[in-house]
Amino acid sequence: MTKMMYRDAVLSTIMEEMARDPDVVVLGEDVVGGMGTAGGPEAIGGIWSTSTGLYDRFGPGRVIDTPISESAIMGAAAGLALSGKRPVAELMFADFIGVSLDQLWNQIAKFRYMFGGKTRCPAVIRMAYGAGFNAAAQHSQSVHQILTGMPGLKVVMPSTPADVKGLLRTAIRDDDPVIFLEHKALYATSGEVPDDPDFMIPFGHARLSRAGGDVTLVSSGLLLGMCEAVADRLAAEGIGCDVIDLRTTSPLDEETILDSVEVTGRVVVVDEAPPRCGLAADLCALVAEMAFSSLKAPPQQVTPPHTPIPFARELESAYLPSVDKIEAAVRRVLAWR
Amino acid sequence: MTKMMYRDAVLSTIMEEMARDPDVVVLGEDVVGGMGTAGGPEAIGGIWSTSTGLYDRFGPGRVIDTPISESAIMGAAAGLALSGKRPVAELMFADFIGVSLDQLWNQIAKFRYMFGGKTRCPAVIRMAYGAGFNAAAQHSQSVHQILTGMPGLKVVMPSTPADVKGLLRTAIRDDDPVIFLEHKALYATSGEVPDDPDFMIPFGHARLSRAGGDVTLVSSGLLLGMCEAVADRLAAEGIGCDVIDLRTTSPLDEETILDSVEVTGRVVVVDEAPPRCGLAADLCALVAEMAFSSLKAPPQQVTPPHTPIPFARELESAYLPSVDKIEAAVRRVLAWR
Amino acid sequence: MQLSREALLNAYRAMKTIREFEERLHVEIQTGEIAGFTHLYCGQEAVAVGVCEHLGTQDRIVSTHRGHGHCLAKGCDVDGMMKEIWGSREGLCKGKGGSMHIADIDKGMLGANGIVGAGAPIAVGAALASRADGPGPDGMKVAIAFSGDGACNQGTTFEAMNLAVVTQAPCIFVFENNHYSEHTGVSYAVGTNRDIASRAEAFGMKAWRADGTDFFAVHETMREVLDHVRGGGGPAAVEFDTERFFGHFEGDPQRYRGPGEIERIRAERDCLTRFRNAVTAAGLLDHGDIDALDAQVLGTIEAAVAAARAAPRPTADDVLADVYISY
Amino acid sequence: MQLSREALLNAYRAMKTIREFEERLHVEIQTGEIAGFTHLYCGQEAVAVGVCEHLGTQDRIVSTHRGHGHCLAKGCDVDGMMKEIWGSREGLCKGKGGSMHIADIDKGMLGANGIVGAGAPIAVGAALASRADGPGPDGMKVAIAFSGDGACNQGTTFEAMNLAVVTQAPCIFVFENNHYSEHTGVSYAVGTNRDIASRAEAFGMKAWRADGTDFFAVHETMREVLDHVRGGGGPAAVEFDTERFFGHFEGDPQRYRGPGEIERIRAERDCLTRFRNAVTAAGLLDHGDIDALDAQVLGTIEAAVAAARAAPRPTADDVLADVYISY
Ligand SMILES: Cc1ncc(C[n+]2csc(CCOP(=O)(O)OP(=O)(O)O)c2C)c(N)n1
Ligand SMILES: Cc1ncc(C[n+]2csc(CCOP(=O)(O)OP(=O)(O)O)c2C)c(N)n1
Ligand SMILES: [Mg+2]
Ligand SMILES: [Mg+2]
Repeated sequence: MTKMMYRDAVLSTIMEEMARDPDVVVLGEDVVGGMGTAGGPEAIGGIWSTSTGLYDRFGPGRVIDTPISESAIMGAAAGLALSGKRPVAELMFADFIGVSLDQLWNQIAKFRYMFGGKTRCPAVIRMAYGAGFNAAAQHSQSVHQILTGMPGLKVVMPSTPADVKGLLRTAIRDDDPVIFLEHKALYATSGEVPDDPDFMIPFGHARLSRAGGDVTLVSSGLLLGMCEAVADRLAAEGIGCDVIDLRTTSPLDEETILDSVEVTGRVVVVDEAPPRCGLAADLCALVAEMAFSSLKAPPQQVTPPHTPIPFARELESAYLPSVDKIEAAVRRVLAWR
Repeated sequence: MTKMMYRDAVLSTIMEEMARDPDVVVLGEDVVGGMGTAGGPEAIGGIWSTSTGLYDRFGPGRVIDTPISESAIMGAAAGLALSGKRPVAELMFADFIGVSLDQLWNQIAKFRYMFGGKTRCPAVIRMAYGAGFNAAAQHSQSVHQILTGMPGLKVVMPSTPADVKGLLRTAIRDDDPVIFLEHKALYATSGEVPDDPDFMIPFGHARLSRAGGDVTLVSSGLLLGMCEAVADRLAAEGIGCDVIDLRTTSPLDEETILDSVEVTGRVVVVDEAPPRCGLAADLCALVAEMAFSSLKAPPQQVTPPHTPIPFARELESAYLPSVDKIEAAVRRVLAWR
Repeated sequence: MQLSREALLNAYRAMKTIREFEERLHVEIQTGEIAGFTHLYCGQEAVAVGVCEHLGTQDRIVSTHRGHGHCLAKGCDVDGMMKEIWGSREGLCKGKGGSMHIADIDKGMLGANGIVGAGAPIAVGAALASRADGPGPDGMKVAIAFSGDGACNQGTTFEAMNLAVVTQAPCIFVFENNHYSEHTGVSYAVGTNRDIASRAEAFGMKAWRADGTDFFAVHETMREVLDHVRGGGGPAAVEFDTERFFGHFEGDPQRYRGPGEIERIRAERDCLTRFRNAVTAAGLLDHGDIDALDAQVLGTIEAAVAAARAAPRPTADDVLADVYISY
Repeated sequence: MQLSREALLNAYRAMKTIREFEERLHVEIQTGEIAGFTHLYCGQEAVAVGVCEHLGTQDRIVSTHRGHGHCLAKGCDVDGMMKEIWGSREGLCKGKGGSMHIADIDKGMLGANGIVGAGAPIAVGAALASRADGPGPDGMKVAIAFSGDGACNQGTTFEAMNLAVVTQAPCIFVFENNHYSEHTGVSYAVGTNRDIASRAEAFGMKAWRADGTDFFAVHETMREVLDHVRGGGGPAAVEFDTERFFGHFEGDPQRYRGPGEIERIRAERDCLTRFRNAVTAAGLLDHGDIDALDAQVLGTIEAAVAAARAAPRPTADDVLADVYISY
């Protein structure tokens, strides 16, 4: 095991997979980071420092810096994937699916189906998502709820450096298109990461990060940490939380969720996306349908309100889920009836 | 009352509102329909025949035909709305939000909030949505689940010519941005429409189209007719369905849904969007949370499966919700326990 | 016209196959047997064939909603395509794609596309794959983006051109200017007074222009273009002036077309007639050669229609297959 | 330089206000008091002011992520902006927008924008509104899209240019070429060898080019451009060559810049210094005039910072307000 930061887990996994497989190519804006400047190409190496050193090592054929043209980037990833490569494309901010959605939704996601199962499209699209930096309405959004709803895509939301490693490797080696969502507020977090160069975490397998038995908390990415904090707080009072880290929202590990809820009868789903047609609703509806007779209290959603993301510190923190809000929801379901 | 087709209700409402208010302008691809051709500008008048005659009557300043540039169309609508006009923009197929989402999601929807409530953006974006014509994966989709999730937008899904009239008029006169979704399979349907030139239907008020009391069916657009057919079938057996037509998915009339479910205890939500993070899940989660103690059976979703929309007739009809599938779901909830 | 007899026969056969495929669809669609939206390529055959005759399967093309011609020219199976359009489970895409989504990756045909302008960036990706592989004995593998005069106004097409220039990807943007995007004229929608090639050139690549109803003009021009691109000269654009014989989609009443326009282009700008006249006048082929091909092609299409009609239909179970490789 | 003394003083005051606003933010951001992403406009002042001095509130502009200069030049309130950047509920946007989203519709400022390239189509919409209203006594109201050299590669910008040409909308595309998009050089990302104006011209509109660090060049050029557009000549493009004194965003280590580059441009290409030298050499203003303005502006900024610091903060309840007018 090696201790590393979330962002370094991204970089090192890409680096290892590029070394292993010559078909892996990287593209995106500023992924080299100094093209056409006096400072030289690798002056930056990606604004998230998730591609530093790739250009030096693998050269311009495999590390492609692009103009600000997200549709063309996603389209190029599509074309590379249809042509035998394994592109790992970076969309600098998840918010920029607004200018590139067609290629993800109507192209990459649908090729295999539209073409009768006769092609594969092994593209990985990485994007930084999430709030917490007062970056306001256009640079803070979550998009997994939109992309999870799109058949043909797989959607990954790692919460720890080890999960980044295992899930990103799976993503790069997967023959289907994968959306890989990296929470900005996790980039600088650290954790132990297995050294096995083939360490992979299969998609569709959630992780039970705390076992408690009284109430089920479901989340992913940054919010997992908050759920764990709530579990730890409540453990002191003798309340046991099952905390489930989804890891992938598509495919979804229904079984782990339902198994837990069948025992606890109480569930709180925590998500950073807006409330309407979101992932929290998706999971609560699942539970309501599939674990109906086990439920002892109404499934609860903890999400931001139905508003854009505000700028000011006070507003953004009032907007976002928090340990306190999650705790309150847990106490609500526990107190029901 | 006058009998007219759904598509004519669209056209006549736009025509009337343009005559009433000089600030209403129309733009989109082929909305004039013959610009730059020997056949003359108004050779077509919109591929859905929803703008025929507008150019002749209101001229090029108010009826703007555009190149195939959906981002620019939506952006122009945004700019027009910020500049005191009331644009009614047509996106030929709802599937084309893929190439224009940013302007809807990050611009139009967010201006008012980002700018601290100091502006209004009275843009109406009309789009034709829905399957049933074997137009395959890229020309048959529903997008209300995506747009409903976006704070700042209002989303309207009329199911009858009268509702088109009342809701489109409300949309054009509304000072907030409105997405107006017209189901392709409804364009040629007919119905009675009030003659009152100020007939408006307020947003956020669902319509109870059948009152039964045993089970609640919730839907919108084309699917309403299927739910009504199921209700009529079951009425013959003495089973009473509440059939709710949402009319608008944002704002959502939670009250009408919850009031019904509190009586019936059983709910089936029928929707044409894919199942994950869709509107059906959204409503089932709502019901599970807010009407938990009234529920006698798990809330049921009738949606297509998690696949792109297939082309062949046999595949598309297997893919789509149908009267039979809805009836089966209703019988399932009725038979529960 | 330095083409061998065999090459001439092949080119004519390919064009004629597209023509009869489309003329037959035009008839069959009226019976209501074929579902969905169909856009016919009739009139533009010289472009697809003049371009694709230069290509091998290692070269890739990306097509449009009006894709039958490109597919056939790139070697997609006639029967498989007909069955696909009929919605059979034996179709090239198992009846899941239909007319607007035919693809055959093994043939280097990366897909027709229902989204106008979506193809160009995908072609740049394919060209970047070639760039990464480096040149083979015949130079660089190329990727070709077919686009219409309408598609050339879509932001994605512009982005793709710039990205291709920036990366010097071996990508060729073939613009088929048939003067219409749906019902709107090119002189209205292309702000540069219908001039697509010059606008492409301003993105920083070489651009050509030729008569797209003259097979030999297309073929010769593409030879130059391909020499440039295969030789590592970076991306290129070509605008072919061509004609659309039918409506935008089947069912289009075409009230936007001038009186006598279709008769005139059928009489004066038919690439098949022009080909026949040119090769017979030059004594390269005789009318008998061509008549024989005509008969052969008609037989092929007749057989394809019969096969499509008889082919097995998909079943409800097929809906769930082929979304993912594994899930 | 046919400007009146008053006009010269106004122009200098406006440029200096932007400069000090930004220099002060550069310092304040390091204290950690200001949240979010901030992109400073220092070095480009002559463009914003040289353009906006020609405009009235009926003319509209659309800005970028680097928008403070455009806002100030278009007349947004200094205190209101500072408070917005500080996140106060008294800010121009009640603390909801922050640096990247400042707008003031009443002043004809339709918003900074966090999405690169999103502004250009919005400006075309504003221009179409002017077109619908028709010319007033001074000709057409115009709409201006400010875009960077990076933004000029976004599909939306290209689409906007074509749409403006097709509709002959009174829209002006002002490209501020400061040689960088984030950390990437314009010579890499713009496929036309950094030439943005010619590419715009190829879309079918007139294009100009001028030194964006020379206020008088900007101002004169814009006079010509505006004569053309207000007179009904259709859309236009202008490329201004300018300099960015700070990093892409505050916190950028700028390792991609050449050694001594920033010192050189500060010494040779500072629009304020160039203005001062020009007007004093020509005897239009004297150093005392300018020194007095400098002092005045410093006072304004000092007061704005003090006011922002003291201004009331938003509360949790404010989150829910202003999503819709009614819902
Ligand atoms: C993004 C998008 N916008 C609009 C359409 C509807 N549409 C289909 S074909 C077409 C016209 C295309 O014109 P052109 O590119 O010239 O191709 P042609 O039909 O002439 O072959 C339009 C507007 C679409 N399919 N996709
Ligand atoms: C659609 C989109 N892509 C990428 C970004 C990230 N980004 C912000 S500013 C910027 C560079 C813009 O360069 P330019 O247009 O030259 O403006 P400048 O920063 O030089 O003022 C980038 C890539 C963004 N905000 N929006
Ligand atoms: Mg065309
Ligand atoms: Mg720049």
